Amino acid sequence: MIINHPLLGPRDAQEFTYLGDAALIDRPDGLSFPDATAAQDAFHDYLYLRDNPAGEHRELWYHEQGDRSWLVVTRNTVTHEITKVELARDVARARGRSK
Amino acid sequence: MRYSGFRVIAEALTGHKGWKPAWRDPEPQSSYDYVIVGGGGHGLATAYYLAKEFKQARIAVLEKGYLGGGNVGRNTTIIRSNYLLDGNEPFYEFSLKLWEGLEQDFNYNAMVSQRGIINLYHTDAQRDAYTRRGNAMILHGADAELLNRDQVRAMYPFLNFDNARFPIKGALMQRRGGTVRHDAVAWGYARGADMRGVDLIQNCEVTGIRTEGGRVTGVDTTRGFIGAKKVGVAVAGSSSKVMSHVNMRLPIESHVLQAFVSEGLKPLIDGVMTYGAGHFYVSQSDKGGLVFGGDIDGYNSYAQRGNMPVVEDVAEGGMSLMPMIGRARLLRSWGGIMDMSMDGSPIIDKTDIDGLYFNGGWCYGGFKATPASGWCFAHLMATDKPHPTATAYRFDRFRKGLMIDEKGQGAQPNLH
Amino acid sequence: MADHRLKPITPLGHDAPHSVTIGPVTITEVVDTALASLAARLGEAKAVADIAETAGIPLPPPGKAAKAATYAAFWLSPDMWMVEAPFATHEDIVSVLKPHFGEAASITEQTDAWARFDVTGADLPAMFERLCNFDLRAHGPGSATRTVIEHLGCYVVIRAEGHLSVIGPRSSAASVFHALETAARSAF
Amino acid sequence: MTQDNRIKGGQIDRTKTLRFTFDGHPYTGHPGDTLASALLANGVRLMGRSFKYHRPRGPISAGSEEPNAIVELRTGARQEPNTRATVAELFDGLEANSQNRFPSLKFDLMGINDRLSPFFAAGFYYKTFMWPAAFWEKVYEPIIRRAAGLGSLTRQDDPDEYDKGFLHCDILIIGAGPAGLMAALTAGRAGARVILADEDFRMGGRLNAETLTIGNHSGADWAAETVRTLAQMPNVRLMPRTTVVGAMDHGIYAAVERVSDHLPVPAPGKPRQILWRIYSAHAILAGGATERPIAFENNDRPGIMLAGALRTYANRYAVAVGDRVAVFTNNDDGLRTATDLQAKGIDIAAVIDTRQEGELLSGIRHLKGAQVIDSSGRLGLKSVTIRHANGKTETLSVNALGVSGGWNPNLNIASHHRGRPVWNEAIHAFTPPTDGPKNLIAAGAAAGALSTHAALATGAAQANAALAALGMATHSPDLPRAEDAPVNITPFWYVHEGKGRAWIDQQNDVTVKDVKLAKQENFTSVEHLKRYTTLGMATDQGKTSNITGLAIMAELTGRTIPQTGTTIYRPPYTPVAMGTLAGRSRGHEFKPTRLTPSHKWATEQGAVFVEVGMWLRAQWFPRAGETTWRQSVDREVLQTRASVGICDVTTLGKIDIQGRDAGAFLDKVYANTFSTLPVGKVRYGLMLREDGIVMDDGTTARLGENEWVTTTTTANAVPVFRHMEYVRQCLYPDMDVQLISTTEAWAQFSVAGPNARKLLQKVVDQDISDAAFPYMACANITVCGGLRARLFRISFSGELAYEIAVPTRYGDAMIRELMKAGEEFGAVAYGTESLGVMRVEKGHVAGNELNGQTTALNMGLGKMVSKKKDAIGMVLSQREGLAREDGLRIVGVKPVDPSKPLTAGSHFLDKGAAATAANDGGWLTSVVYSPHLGCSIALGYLKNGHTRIGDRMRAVNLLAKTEVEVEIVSPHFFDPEGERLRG
Repeated sequence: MIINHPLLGPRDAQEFTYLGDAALIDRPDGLSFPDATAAQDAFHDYLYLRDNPAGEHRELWYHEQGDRSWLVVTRNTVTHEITKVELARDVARARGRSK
Repeated sequence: MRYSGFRVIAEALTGHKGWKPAWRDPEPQSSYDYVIVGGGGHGLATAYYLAKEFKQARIAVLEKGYLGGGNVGRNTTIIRSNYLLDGNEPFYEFSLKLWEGLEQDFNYNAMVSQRGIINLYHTDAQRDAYTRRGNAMILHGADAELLNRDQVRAMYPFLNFDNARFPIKGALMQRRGGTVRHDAVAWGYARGADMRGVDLIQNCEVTGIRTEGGRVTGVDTTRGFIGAKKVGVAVAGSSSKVMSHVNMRLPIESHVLQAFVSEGLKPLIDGVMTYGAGHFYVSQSDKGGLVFGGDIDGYNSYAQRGNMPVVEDVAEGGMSLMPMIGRARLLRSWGGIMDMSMDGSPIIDKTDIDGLYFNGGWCYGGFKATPASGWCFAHLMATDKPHPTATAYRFDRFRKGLMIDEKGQGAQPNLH
Repeated sequence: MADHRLKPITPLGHDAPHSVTIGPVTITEVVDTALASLAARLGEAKAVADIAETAGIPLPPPGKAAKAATYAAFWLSPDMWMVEAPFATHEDIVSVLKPHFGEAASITEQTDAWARFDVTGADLPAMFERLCNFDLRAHGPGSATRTVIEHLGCYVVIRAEGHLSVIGPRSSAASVFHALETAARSAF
Repeated sequence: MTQDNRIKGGQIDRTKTLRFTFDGHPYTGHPGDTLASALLANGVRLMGRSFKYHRPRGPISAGSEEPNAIVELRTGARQEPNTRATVAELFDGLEANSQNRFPSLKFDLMGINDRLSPFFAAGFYYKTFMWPAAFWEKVYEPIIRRAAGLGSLTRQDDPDEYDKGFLHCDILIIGAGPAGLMAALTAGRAGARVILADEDFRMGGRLNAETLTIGNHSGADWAAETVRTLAQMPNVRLMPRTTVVGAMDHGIYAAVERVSDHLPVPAPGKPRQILWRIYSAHAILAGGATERPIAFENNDRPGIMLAGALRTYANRYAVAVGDRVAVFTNNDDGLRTATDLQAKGIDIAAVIDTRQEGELLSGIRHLKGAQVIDSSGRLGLKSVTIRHANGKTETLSVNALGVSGGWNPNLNIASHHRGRPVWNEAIHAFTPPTDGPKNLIAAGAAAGALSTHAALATGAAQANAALAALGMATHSPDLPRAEDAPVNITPFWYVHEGKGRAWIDQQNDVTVKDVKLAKQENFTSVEHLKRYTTLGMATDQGKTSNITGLAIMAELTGRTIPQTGTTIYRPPYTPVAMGTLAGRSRGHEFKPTRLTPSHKWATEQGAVFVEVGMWLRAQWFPRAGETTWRQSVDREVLQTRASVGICDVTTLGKIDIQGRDAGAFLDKVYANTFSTLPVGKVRYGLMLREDGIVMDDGTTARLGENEWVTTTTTANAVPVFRHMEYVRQCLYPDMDVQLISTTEAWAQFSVAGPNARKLLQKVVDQDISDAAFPYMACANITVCGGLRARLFRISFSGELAYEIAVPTRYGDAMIRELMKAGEEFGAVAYGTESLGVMRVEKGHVAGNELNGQTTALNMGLGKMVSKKKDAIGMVLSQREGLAREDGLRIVGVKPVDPSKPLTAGSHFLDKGAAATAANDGGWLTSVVYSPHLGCSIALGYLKNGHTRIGDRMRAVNLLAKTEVEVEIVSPHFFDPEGERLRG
């Protein structure tokens, strides 16, 4: 596969390490829950449950053998076609993440 | 009709005119007591044991393609019970015991062949881990041996002992491990189930699951609605797709695993072997092909095909382990969709919907589990209680922190 | 350079840089360059660019390398570069750079993290197409990228026509050198 | 034997003679020959035996689709089993042997299987060999396995080298027949970067095999001229002997170049083959078509061939396979064989044409509506029996028969992405799918355009289509004049007459009867048919058999062929050597080797090295007189604890962390708090995964306000760095943190033992007294008169210890300097074994305890997990299954009898408890011999372990059938109060 890196252009996917669903960006704040049960419920859903779609999938890839950027790649899991590649940092900021 | 050597001879002498269809092609009935979604190994075995062991009737298996067309028809045919953890080992040992009597049980020669499996180790830490595992296996009633380098060399003198980047130091061996002719497992179960009245319905894709008041009532299919008192889902890589019909998100990702077979070669490798310093495992089929594989490709996929990096990685492992295979040729490759779970272990459990049961998360280890998976799923569906060997395979283990993580990789399916 | 009594060795373990010529190419171990990573602190990209310009440090865009009078640099990752300077004058390169950038940048010595091999000669693409997927036929001088050579992440910097640098992890210098030699023998 | 069957013409170089042997018999041939063509020239038709029935077989083709003529090529370690004689280029000295026969090809004892064939019907083995159960492994299977396989491997290491490489192009053209050449010419002239790959050693495809003309040239001359033209274009790369074997994602194609297979031995340093990964923007599949046979009784005798192959041998290789030849066809292309061969002076006995309609050939006995119903000749064809349209039979004495059932486009590559081929009623064959790999288009016969004109026209058109998609200028070349005959074909798959066997898959011995049996037993899905009968699963991958089998099943079930379906084509297109796929990554080059800065010195000391991931580390340093490793390790440990020892610890991962938010960042990635750490201090950290399991541990030093250095375990250096980048970029994108690895930049040595300070003070330029440099201090310092270095007062061994780091190039000098400075203290170097002994003595966890399954609580470090801050893993580490008080805890283990050795991996059982899983108390993780305690000691995870200190239990190793009575003790065997390290 080839991932069209937003800064470096087309790169062989072999240079990257795959993590999984880009929803992992939406990590809850562990101190934001009323009690441990609520926190664990939220973290369980966050960490373990997946949409796992047969079709368009937004996912995290790390350019381990390249520039060390984490990318959010929008890829079809049936055809492997990639329609969008973004810097994960930009995506995270757009989703309201900061410090 | 019963298969036997005498029957084969009699048919040979009379032009093979007497062989009957291995199974019927029935039209689906309007409703069943049990509908099993998925006509792969696990689904067929579930139906077979529901009928045979749990004396249930009015059972249908719905298969979107052809019987045995999923992972049971595309795997590397290995059976073993060399697991470490308490949640797993009793189940896989139960499965291995079922394999040992399977062919006589379902009257089909699936070529269950216990020629032994060895897991090579290359470091002291690996040896320690295998010692721990081997002991756990024996504590659970399985067989295990630890071989030293010389014992491995005596078995397979052509391995790379003298020029290796990661020298072989020994191996964990399970002599009762081996291989089974994979397609024959599906066919044997299918034929056995059909003979016991199970309707095997091919080209019938489930497009919806109907519920009423929190209870399952049946399934919509490409061949119409089929009512059911109980629905069991055993669809491996399609688990998330099917369960999305009831808006269930699963602790599962679908990944592609490639496997390979070489051209036919005169016998070289008697048993099954896994390389401890690379991603490579191999056995040789009764037809002479080396059957081998390695890691999953590592990204979510429903494409049933992979890419070159894994092919090369597997070949590198193979050449490093056995430099004599350089001139053997890879003949065929295939890709299956693996239902990779969050801890690398499966789920056989009820769901929040009454009458809806789930069997999945087998990762790339589902083939060896086929008999026990079918039996335990049938047990759960028939009795509403988990089978004693499958009590750990619950959805809520992730919520409770009771993961069964053989590889210690955590909630990252592509690392299991 | 401080006047201490320790004697360095090259990445390949020699007292002096090693070199080999195979067909039209020469592969040479290079130890005359000091390296430091330069990363702009959050929100300081503009400041870093300004300081660098004043200090004569080029900061090329992604995929590129650039050279100025004293300093050269190639792009590493967003807001991060590898700065190259003559070893003889910049052995303690961090101490030289820090005063320029102050708290605007994070600077880390990288000289000994890497082993550099310069490959010179004709028809380098014929050799490198057996090493990595960096398309030398489509990239000219001033291009720089990280790529994989025999499982190792290496930077390839095109210095000039017929001259490039392979910069690989120092601990694997022998493996990198072996890969280069082997590819040259195979290609030529 | 002489080349009796050699005729005039052809593309062989008669000026040179090549000698070769087959089954030990010497023969000669010429450059340009394949092994098959040369054998046929010498009158050898029998080249192999089939898999199941051991039927005598000769080639049916002249290409890579060959199922029968497969041999063991070369001898010794270079022996290649299952090699197609039809594509093996002849070289001087070639040695080949037939395979799958005993004792000889002509007399094969296993030929008995042929007589017993009624018993070996499709799937017979599924129905028998089940009783008694124990007989399978002991009796039945060994017999079956002995008969398994075709060729053999010698079990010797492959002596050849293999390369891998990467190519880039605008347009990859697969196949250099008329379509591919025309496409290359069109794209090349437009300036595109073109790669033209062809599996043959001579480009031209069917043009080399036919007598057709293009313009005023013979087809072969036009091809040669076009190749010369293309070779002049710098933007075109010609790759003969290169098979594109697979279409991967996003325009990547895998190709195998056979660099040296036409040579006796590869030249020094040169690979045998290269696996190319070709990155293309567009690709044109111009792989031609493969002829398919018609099944009839005994259609597998040597001498019965595809009609096109007979032409290839005659036209290209100047070989007359027989001197009296018949042709059996259902289409016009088959007629060409008769006319071509007759023009070469070969006697054409008859053309048996299944079609009723159409014109008759002139000057040739052309029998319409006729069929071949049988043949004779045990080791080679002697005659065929035909049935005329009027029902009469006739036997024709012939020694070669050409069979043509039509042509199947070689669309394989186009369906590698699982696109379904499309049935084309005009040519009665499948054409490439419409949903094939993106940017792959087909041209010529591969696209179903079967005439020469159509090949040229589609080649140019598809090249223009690709150029247009690339935004390049297109141009329509003047196409040279070429034949454009229609495909006159009336489908005819098998001869229904006859009780005997009619072969479909010749290598695997799948016959029409087997397909019928599969139908009878309801294995009617194409996949079931394939799997039940083994149709198409031989080394030729069913290139000449799949469609025929499918068509017969369609006919039997009353469905159309498209309704019946097609099996999926998967890579590789033709089989690929394992060596090629592995490339150079084998033996010692399997993975790169990482050497420590002291490696050279350690080698001089005679150190024993051990693989630790990619690293080679000194395991111990034997000295003269020491005969066992234990002697060396005991000495190293004792002397370190008594005086001082030095160890290279460079392999630990080092990550330079800078930025204003570095402290806050570390608070996120570590379970414990770092932001409060003062400058100049070091703290031990525990890193959790989000699921609450321990991921890694290590120390982090704060060298400046915004400058930190974290160390990781050797094994986790890469994953931890990746994880930190993930946290930085994906979770907290606005933290001011910059990361870079410095693992390789610094050579780091542990100096441990009571005399460590004294030793180091001789090297370090600054004061390192306890007051100036207390426990857990860190600083930038200088050594040896000014070399900048880093010093950390940390201890893994439990001794007064430091880690000192210098730029890596000085690592070699530094170890020498340290050892010299240590002479007066009797300093020793110690390796990983001693490191392990000392850390177990201190109860420090390492890889065996940090195995990805264990929690901080398990390690007795539960208090380190701060609940006051939101660190990765904090929440989920509190889940009930992980937080249970009675779970596994780390303990120390000592044998009650000090002479009894412990074994890591042993499990804990209570005294008197049966060895069952229910009684399993845990296991021993790490075992060492402690020279201080004079016995084997261990760390272990024991259920409720913290409540069991002082208990006696059994450590059982059921694998060795041993058990040792042990005492459960604190894991801190040595200096539990930690007085020494603060000394």
